Amino acid sequence: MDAINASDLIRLFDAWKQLFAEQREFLISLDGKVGDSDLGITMSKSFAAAAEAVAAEGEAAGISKLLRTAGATMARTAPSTMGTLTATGFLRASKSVEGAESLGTGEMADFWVAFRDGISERGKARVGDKTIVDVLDPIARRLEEATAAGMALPAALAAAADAADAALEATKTLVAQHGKAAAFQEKTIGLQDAGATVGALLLRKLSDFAAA
Amino acid sequence: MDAINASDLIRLFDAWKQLFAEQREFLISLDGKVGDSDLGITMSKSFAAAAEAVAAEGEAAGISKLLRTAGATMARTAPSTMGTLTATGFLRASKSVEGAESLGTGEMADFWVAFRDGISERGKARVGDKTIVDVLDPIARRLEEATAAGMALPAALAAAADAADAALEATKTLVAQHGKAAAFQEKTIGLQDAGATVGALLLRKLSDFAAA
Amino acid sequence: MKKFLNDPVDFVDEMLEGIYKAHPQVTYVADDKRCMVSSSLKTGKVGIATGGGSGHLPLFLGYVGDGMLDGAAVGGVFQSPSSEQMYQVTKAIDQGAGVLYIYGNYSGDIINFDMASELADLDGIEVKQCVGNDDVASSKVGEEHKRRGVAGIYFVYKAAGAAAAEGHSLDEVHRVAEKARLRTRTMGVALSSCVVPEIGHATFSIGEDEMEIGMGIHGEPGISRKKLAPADAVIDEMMDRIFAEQDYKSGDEVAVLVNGLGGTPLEELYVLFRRVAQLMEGRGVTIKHVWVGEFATSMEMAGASVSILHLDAELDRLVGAAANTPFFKHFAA
Amino acid sequence: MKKFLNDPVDFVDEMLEGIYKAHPQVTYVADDKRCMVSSSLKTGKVGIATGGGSGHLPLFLGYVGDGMLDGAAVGGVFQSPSSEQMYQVTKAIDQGAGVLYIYGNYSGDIINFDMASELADLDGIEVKQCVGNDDVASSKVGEEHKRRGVAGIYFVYKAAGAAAAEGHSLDEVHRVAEKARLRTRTMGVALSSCVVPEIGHATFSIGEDEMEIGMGIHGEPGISRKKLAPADAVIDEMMDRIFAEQDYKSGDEVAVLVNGLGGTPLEELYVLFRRVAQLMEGRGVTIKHVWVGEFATSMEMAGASVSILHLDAELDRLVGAAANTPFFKHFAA
Ligand SMILES: Nc1ncnc2c1ncn2[C@@H]1O[C@H](COP(=O)(O)OP(=O)(O)O)[C@@H](O)[C@H]1O
Ligand SMILES: Nc1ncnc2c1ncn2[C@@H]1O[C@H](COP(=O)(O)OP(=O)(O)O)[C@@H](O)[C@H]1O
Ligand SMILES: [Mg+2]
Ligand SMILES: [Mg+2]
Ligand SMILES: [Mg+2]
Ligand SMILES: [Mg+2]
Repeated sequence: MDAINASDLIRLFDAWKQLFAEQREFLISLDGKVGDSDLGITMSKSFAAAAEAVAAEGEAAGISKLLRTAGATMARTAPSTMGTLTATGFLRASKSVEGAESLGTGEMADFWVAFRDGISERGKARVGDKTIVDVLDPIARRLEEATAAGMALPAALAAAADAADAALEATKTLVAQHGKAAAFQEKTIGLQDAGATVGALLLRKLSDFAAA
Repeated sequence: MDAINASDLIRLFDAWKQLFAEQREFLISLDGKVGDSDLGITMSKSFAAAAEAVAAEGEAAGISKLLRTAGATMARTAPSTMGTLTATGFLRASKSVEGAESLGTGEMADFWVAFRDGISERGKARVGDKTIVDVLDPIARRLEEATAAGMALPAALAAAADAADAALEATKTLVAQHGKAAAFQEKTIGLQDAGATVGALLLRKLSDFAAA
Repeated sequence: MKKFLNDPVDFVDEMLEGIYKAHPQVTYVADDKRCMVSSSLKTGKVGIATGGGSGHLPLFLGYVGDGMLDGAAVGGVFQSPSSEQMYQVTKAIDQGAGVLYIYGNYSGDIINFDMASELADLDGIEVKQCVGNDDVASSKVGEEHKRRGVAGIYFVYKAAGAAAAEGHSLDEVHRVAEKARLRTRTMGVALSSCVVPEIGHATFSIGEDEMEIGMGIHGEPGISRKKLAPADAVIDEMMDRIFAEQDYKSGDEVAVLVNGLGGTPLEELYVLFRRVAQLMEGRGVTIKHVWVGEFATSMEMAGASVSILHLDAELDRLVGAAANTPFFKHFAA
Repeated sequence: MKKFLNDPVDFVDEMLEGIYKAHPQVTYVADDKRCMVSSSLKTGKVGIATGGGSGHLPLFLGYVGDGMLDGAAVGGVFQSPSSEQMYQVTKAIDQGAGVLYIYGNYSGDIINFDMASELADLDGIEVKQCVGNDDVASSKVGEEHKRRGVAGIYFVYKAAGAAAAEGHSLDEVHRVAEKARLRTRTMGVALSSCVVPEIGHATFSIGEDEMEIGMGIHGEPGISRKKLAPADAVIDEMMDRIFAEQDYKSGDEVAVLVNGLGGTPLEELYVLFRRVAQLMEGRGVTIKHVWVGEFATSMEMAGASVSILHLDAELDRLVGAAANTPFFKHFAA
């Protein structure tokens, strides 16, 4: 599809919901290595709640309003670090696409730039701190480049998803600076960051969704 | 030996001390089946303390005084059910052999009659209640018979030890009425009573001691 | 065995050293740390002594203090203290008004308290006894004298302690203790074993998915061992037993104690209490006083018990009175 | 998983139901049980709010009550409550004198409390924050801002709560809280894992004979994992770390909290306290206040922590003041 409209967005949240239901145990054990094992629970919960909330609200609300609902719902349902950060991301994304009828490559770039900035401000994390920001940054930048290059949405998202995967892989070389993982210091080297994994999973599913 | 004198008595307590050191784990697990597993600890502790106390006091104190010291020491060191009951037994035995220079068959009968009566009064237990009284009673009665029949001490004690073993075996058919085991009711059928085991062990060691 | 201890043989005495260092409100007599008495005995007041094995904190010694008990004889882990220790405590706390013994129904304790009261009698100290037997699971109706004493003894301490603090006579305090005892029922459930330091391994084994309803606080057997059920079902089964014994009518008032055995988180105890409250509401019974926490433990055993005290106006007043011990504090409403 | 619960998803809310049924001293606002406030707010007093994940009882909500806190936002097990819940609590407890947030240094909580204070600011409610970071093991000197908040937050609550009860301004109460925070150090040790109900298995595994010094209260890694040592040696190692950070001179005064993580019997905590007292005596430091028990737990985790508050005259007065919450009671000396 060339652009994602409000009705697609509702289905996208449903796809994300299924994604995190499937990845629940994987994220629990990933977060368990240098954290507190809750990530699989909070992500599956918050995306399930968000998917239901946007479905209940319906496409008539429009993209911006749906994203706002998703963010607010997530903040309520799963107020863990990642839960609140992703909520903040969707709330900021909602603002950045106000008025848009659908998300083409350009709007998608605005979306993820706002998503990245919101999370990085709220969490006071910079690139290289081994957080979700490490994958959000290349995602946002790749989508900006794709917009400049006039790429179609599926190709742009595929490129962003690849960039996210590569950035995720690169988090293995970093030492965690934030959250529960920070306590593990050097022991976090060799492990991919759990929050960054969430970011890469989000993008891959979004890319698959747009390609279908 | 035909009679046990004060010096023998000190060595007897040492033999009992070793006996209960060896039987510690066995008694723990026996008491653990329908009790609280402490019997091996309390018996090894109380006999160790008693043996040391009588050795420290020395043979000059005489038999009655040594038994009194043993009982008082046990009451202090291991005030569990069996600890206090055996302490009571030795205190009463001490009284019953007051003035005796040594324990021949007749004095030994007095000893165990008093031992049995003291325990049974203190614990309000009767024969058949599945307690140590079930072995103390045949021991006392067999020694009284041996005295009447004019038997020598080693033979009398061997007979009493055999009677104790048989009585111990017979406790398997009984239902516990006292102590922690009473809660197990029917489940105690088939198991030999832990306290009765202590009684039988005491006698067998005493018999071996007199035979040596 | 995973425990914070040095030589297991010194466990109880080192624990007592810690307690005396932490809490100057209590001290000891006869040069024996195991003979604990309150540091501020009140002249003319009936003395209340308790005693029993260690491993059940705050039971027994934890209730020595204002508005509760005056002394406690402390035994080894799960072992009775000696009659001599009980006697020393008795002598120290007698303020001329006599002494009441309140302790649990275990043969070792009975035998030793009996011996101690004989010794005190020779000194002309009047002693009365109240032997807690609240554990419904440990014997059937008609054989209550065989029942074990468990967490419900807390209510007996509280009522008798308040009555003694009010200045009543030994006969009166004994009457109150007996009333509280007869109106207290407890049911317990265990999920895991405890480890006695000097033994070093679990007292009993229990399957990863099993519970034992009615297990005693030393690991004595209960009524039934089965698959762990949801919390509400566990409480329903336990409360059925308690309701079967005493007639709780609509309009009646009770005090409830939900007690953790040591290893069970406080969160779970509140989930259990929630169900107890629902059942009481369903019967129109008012819960006037509630305590949730650890009041009588079995070292690290996971599990819980529920004790119900059927109130009357006197017991209501007494259990609600203020108390201040190193281990138990209560502000009067 | 061996727990008393119904559906794991309902665990926290059923626990809260139990708490509200048991303790009318607390209630909730915004039609949300997870927004707990004191039932008797005092007009004109600085409000103190806390919040954090469940699974640490009596932390956090247990300290809502007279002389301590005014409200608590309650999260899922080991999860932060939401900013909305914190904001609702803030609105409810503001009595015109502003609100102080006291909570532990965890990213989820910080992010949400930050959001809540922005929302409160829009309503004209003045909010200040004090973020507990007492866990010495979790970061080195110079990086204290990275340290986790653990049991020592109790001292911050106690001091700030007493200051607020005395009627001081938000700035004053905040100053006291910050002073208590900066003078509090904690070291912990874990012997076994906890189990989060919705996860259903142990958070981490640890050998039958191992301990982990410095482990966090959610199972975050500590400084060293090794063979369980005798209690005295464990305390020596932990106290070395604390002594290395602050200069405790002869004649100084401290308050000590020996905290159980949930699964460790109270008996063992006193064995640990005994050694702490010996070390303080050795340095000529006076222990003015002692608390031994469960103040900040990790469900059924076996383990303990020691927190030391380096007193001055003001903190001495404040931590000694009376307090009365459903979970914590203290009579002033
Ligand atoms: N301050 C922060 N800013 C951005 N991301 C963060 C921050 N702290 C943690 N994270 C991300 O959150 C992930 C962990 O999320 P989560 O399990 O929800 O945290 P917690 O259990 O500690 O609340 C980390 O892997 C990291 O990517
Ligand atoms: N009232 C009693 N009178 C006589 N013997 C008793 C009585 N109660 C228990 N016993 C004996 O004590 C034994 C248990 O001893 P012990 O382990 O010391 O008891 P506990 O651990 O219950 O204090 C029983 O096997 C029984 O023989
Ligand atoms: Mg996590
Ligand atoms: Mg026993
Ligand atoms: Mg015993
Ligand atoms: Mg506990």
